[in-house]
Amino acid sequence: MTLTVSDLRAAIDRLVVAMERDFDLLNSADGTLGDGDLGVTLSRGSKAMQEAAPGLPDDLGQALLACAQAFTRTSGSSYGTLMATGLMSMAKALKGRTSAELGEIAGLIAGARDAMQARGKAELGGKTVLDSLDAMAQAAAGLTELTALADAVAQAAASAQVALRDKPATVGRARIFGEKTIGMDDPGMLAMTAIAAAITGRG
Amino acid sequence: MTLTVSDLRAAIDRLVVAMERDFDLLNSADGTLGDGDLGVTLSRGSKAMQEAAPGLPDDLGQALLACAQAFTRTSGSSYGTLMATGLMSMAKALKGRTSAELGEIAGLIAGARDAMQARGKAELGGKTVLDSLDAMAQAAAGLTELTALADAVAQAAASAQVALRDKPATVGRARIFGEKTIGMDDPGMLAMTAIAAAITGRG
Amino acid sequence: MKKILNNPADYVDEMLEGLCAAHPEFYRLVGETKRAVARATPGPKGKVGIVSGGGSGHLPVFTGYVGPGLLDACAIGDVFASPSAEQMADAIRVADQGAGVLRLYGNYGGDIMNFDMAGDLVDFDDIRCTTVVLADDVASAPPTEAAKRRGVAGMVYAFKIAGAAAEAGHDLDTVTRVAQKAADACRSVGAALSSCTVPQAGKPTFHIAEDEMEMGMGIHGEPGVWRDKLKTADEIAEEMMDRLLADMPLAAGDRASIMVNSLGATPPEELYILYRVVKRRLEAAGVTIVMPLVGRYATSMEMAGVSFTLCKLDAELEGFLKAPCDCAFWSVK
Amino acid sequence: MKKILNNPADYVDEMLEGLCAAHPEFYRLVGETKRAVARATPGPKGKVGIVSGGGSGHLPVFTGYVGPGLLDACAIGDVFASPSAEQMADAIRVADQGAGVLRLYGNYGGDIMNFDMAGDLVDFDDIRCTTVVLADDVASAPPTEAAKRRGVAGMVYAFKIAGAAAEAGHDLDTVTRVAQKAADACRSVGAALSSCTVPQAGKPTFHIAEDEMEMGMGIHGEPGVWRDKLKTADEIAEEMMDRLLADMPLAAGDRASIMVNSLGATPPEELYILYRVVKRRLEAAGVTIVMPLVGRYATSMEMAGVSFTLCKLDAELEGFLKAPCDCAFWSVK
Ligand SMILES: Nc1ncnc2c1ncn2[C@@H]1O[C@H](COP(=O)(O)OP(=O)(O)O)[C@@H](O)[C@H]1O
Ligand SMILES: Nc1ncnc2c1ncn2[C@@H]1O[C@H](COP(=O)(O)OP(=O)(O)O)[C@@H](O)[C@H]1O
Ligand SMILES: [Mg+2]
Ligand SMILES: [Mg+2]
Ligand SMILES: [Mg+2]
Ligand SMILES: [Mg+2]
Repeated sequence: MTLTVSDLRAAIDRLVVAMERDFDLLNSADGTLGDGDLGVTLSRGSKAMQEAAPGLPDDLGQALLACAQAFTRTSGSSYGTLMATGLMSMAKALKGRTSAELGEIAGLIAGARDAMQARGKAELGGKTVLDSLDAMAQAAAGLTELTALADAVAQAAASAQVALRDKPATVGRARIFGEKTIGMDDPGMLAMTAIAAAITGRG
Repeated sequence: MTLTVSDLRAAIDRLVVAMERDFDLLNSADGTLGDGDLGVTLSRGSKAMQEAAPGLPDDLGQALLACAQAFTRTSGSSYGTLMATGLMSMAKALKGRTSAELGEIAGLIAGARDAMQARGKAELGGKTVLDSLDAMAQAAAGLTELTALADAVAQAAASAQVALRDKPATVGRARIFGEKTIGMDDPGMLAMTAIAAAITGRG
Repeated sequence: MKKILNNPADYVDEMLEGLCAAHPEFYRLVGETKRAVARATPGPKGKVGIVSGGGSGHLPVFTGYVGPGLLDACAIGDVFASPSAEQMADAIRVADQGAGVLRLYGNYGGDIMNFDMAGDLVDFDDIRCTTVVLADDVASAPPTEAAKRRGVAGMVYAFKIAGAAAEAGHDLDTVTRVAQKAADACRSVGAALSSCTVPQAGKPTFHIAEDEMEMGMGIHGEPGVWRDKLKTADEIAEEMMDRLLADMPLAAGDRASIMVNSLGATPPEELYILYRVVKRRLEAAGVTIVMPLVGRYATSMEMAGVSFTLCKLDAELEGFLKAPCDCAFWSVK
Repeated sequence: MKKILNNPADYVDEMLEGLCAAHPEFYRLVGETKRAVARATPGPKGKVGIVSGGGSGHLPVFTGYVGPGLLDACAIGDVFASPSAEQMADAIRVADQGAGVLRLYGNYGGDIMNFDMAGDLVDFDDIRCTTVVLADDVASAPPTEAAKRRGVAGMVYAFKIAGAAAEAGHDLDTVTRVAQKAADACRSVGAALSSCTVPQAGKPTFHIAEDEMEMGMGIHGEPGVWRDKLKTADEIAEEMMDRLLADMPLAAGDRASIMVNSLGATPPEELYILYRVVKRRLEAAGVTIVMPLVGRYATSMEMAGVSFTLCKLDAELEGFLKAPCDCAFWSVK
């Protein structure tokens, strides 16, 4: 089985619904540790992708580039910039191709993780979205069957969120809360759990 | 029976207690129709008189002048200025004397009323402190016995307040509320009811 | 809204101490009760003096506008309370350079009574005084009773214009005539969204529900023309412009300045959102906008809300409006 | 706190439209998304450009400080959100007069990532860029991790000083060195009393009880060093001065400027009350106060609270601080 731009469109539609649903949840999760805009960032970004969706080309690279630009255009928040960076990395990897194999997913996620790490200069284990992506890439590795892959990716994001919960935040606005953040979910990881669930249809 | 500066001191002490008690009441009565400072004006003014009290000379004119100045020093609110004007008029009338007859009270109140009217350019019947003083002066007229005089003055202020209640305000900040003020007490008349009651020991 | 203060009774005295300490190049505290502020460098001998005064809590109004090309001195009352007649007399005496003094202030009962009393006091000093009272708030009385209107932010235009006339060396009668012309050329309207707290009262003066606003409310919480659900910025701006233009119709070719003023807490971001509509309305009427003022020019401490002031200009007023002035809150070059 | 707005999604675009309409002599909107503001009259050829950028909701920061002697251009994000890299690139391109561009902004993750990306973009245009990041908030990290501190009102000193250096004709390396020196000379601390509301979120970002305050809280509601009962003005001022002077001890004979800044709703009256203590403390330490700034220089819309920024001066910094500048919110003559 392969993935095409129509799968991308369907995933975007599910993402829009999920981000609309989690708007207040993500804003207030971000509000306790930061500036309370994470729901805004994700709902605007996903809606901008949805607006671009009908016009997306079959070239998956070009399509993902347009998605990345939808994010940069609508937001300058850290998360929006990181999402755009991750999408851009996937776009580069798939440039000129109209389909992707399920077996490539793990590598695509890992590539996004690395590009985002280069941009944001955070370390793995620092309780950020990078840790979600790292767990997702590892869980996806070797899987080529849709249900198993989707389950593994969605589950990995959720587990990473719980696994890092008891560490202190080390980057971004949450960092200065230091020890107080122990026991609290990182808003960006919380968001990635919702994103992964929505994209894989496990939302 | 005559009144001397020690009666003035006792009256001031009672006034301070009453104005302290009515602080919030007068502020909020003024707040619904004006700027909410009437309790502040009267509590500060009466306290300033109290501070001046030990040093008041026996000359009632000089003593009342000092009381007037206590008011001008602590407040520029309309009511403070009018009180000072009224006290100043009484001061002029009693200048050089150490006692006043009870039979003079009506004339002193009427004199204060007229001086305050000249200063504030409001008309009688306009639902202001002038109407309280007018009623008090009329009620006091001809009375020379303390209990009767005190009862009449305190009662007149309270009755005037009720009598004017159903007219619209015509001066000061309350004026612009127009017809809406029908049925509402004028804050300055409400204050004069409390002042009259305190001074006469009917509080 | 919470306040940063010490003993509420000291609010105004401490504020004045800090104001003069921060800006000694502009302000100097004078008078026995230290409730009059004068220019650090007095105007030249023979210059007409301009004095204002009123309650505290409106910075930059009144005291902030003491400076070259503006006021010579100002008497400062407690929050929202008139200064005393003695304090006003202090201000008048220090402002006088032998050419007389214009008393220029807002139409409030307490201020009028006290400025009248102050005039009686300085009569002994042979200081000639004139009076111009601002009554620019269209929401506070109908045009037929225009003299009963409250004075609000129109004051700022009157200070600026009269101040420039005095600085230019005109005599007391001319400065008074120009000030009166400026006062007559101003119309204001305000909308309040939340109250402020008078320090000594300790709680908000009035209450407006979270989703309500009041159109035409006064700067001390005096009532307006309606209270209703909070409207959009554009609706608020349109209605305020409707009310101003109905009260002072402008024709194509007219020139006017407009002030979009925050009552305190409302941030400049929101004033600029309103200004889009203000500009569109005036331009649609063929009016040329001269020196628009957008900011905090006349406030009520931390009150949320806005006021608009329209000042119709002829050549004389426009010349004085554009003349230089300087103070800690406003400077025109 | 209630806001005056239309569609929350249009808040920033409408604000910028109004800002440029009200002050066309200062500001000009540029870029495809109209999220960069440039000087109405560009600096001369060969002048080093200075660009800043950051989230909206802090007026006069950032955009307000575009003007002669200050910034050349600025990229504007949504409220409290970084502008995009494209918008920053727009600002950098318009600011460049062939002598390179200094990126001068606050230490926030989103801004850093995007300004870095923007640098990659304008590399194609052969524009040389340098970077100075403000990290002046002493409450946000201990001295040992000073580089992790948030950038707050110290920005205003850095804009002013670097802007004067660029205006004086210095090259990019010199302007960058001076900007870094100014950034290193600033220490800030803030205290918040109430939240503000991000228009698109629609409700207050954080909650503080009616009788509480938070010392050291960030300008977006990031946590501080303690939250407790609201203290008196003098206690607040003393503690804030303690924290600043502990972080940057000053010796007798030193010269420094100090900013007493309202976060928005707190009125100037209260800033002046605080300034009394600030002045007393600095004078007691033998420090000469140069050009104190008291007012709204860096805000968070309608947030109540204050910040102090201490800027230690040597002769070079003092000269640039006192040099002329002009914009709609601040002018030095
Ligand atoms: N430098 C970084 N590297 C990796 N992840 C980061 C970084 N900075 C922020 N994040 C992630 O982004 C989330 C916050 O996103 P967002 O609310 O957009 O930030 P802000 O509003 O502070 O710009 C964090 O919870 C974290 O997961
Ligand atoms: N011109 C006037 N003549 C007579 N009484 C007046 C006048 N103005 C105000 N008052 C009285 O004073 C009261 C208001 O006093 P105060 O709160 O001190 O006024 P303000 O705060 O508006 O200066 C009114 O209720 C009225 O009784
Ligand atoms: Mg955030
Ligand atoms: Mg009152
Ligand atoms: Mg009053
Ligand atoms: Mg953000």
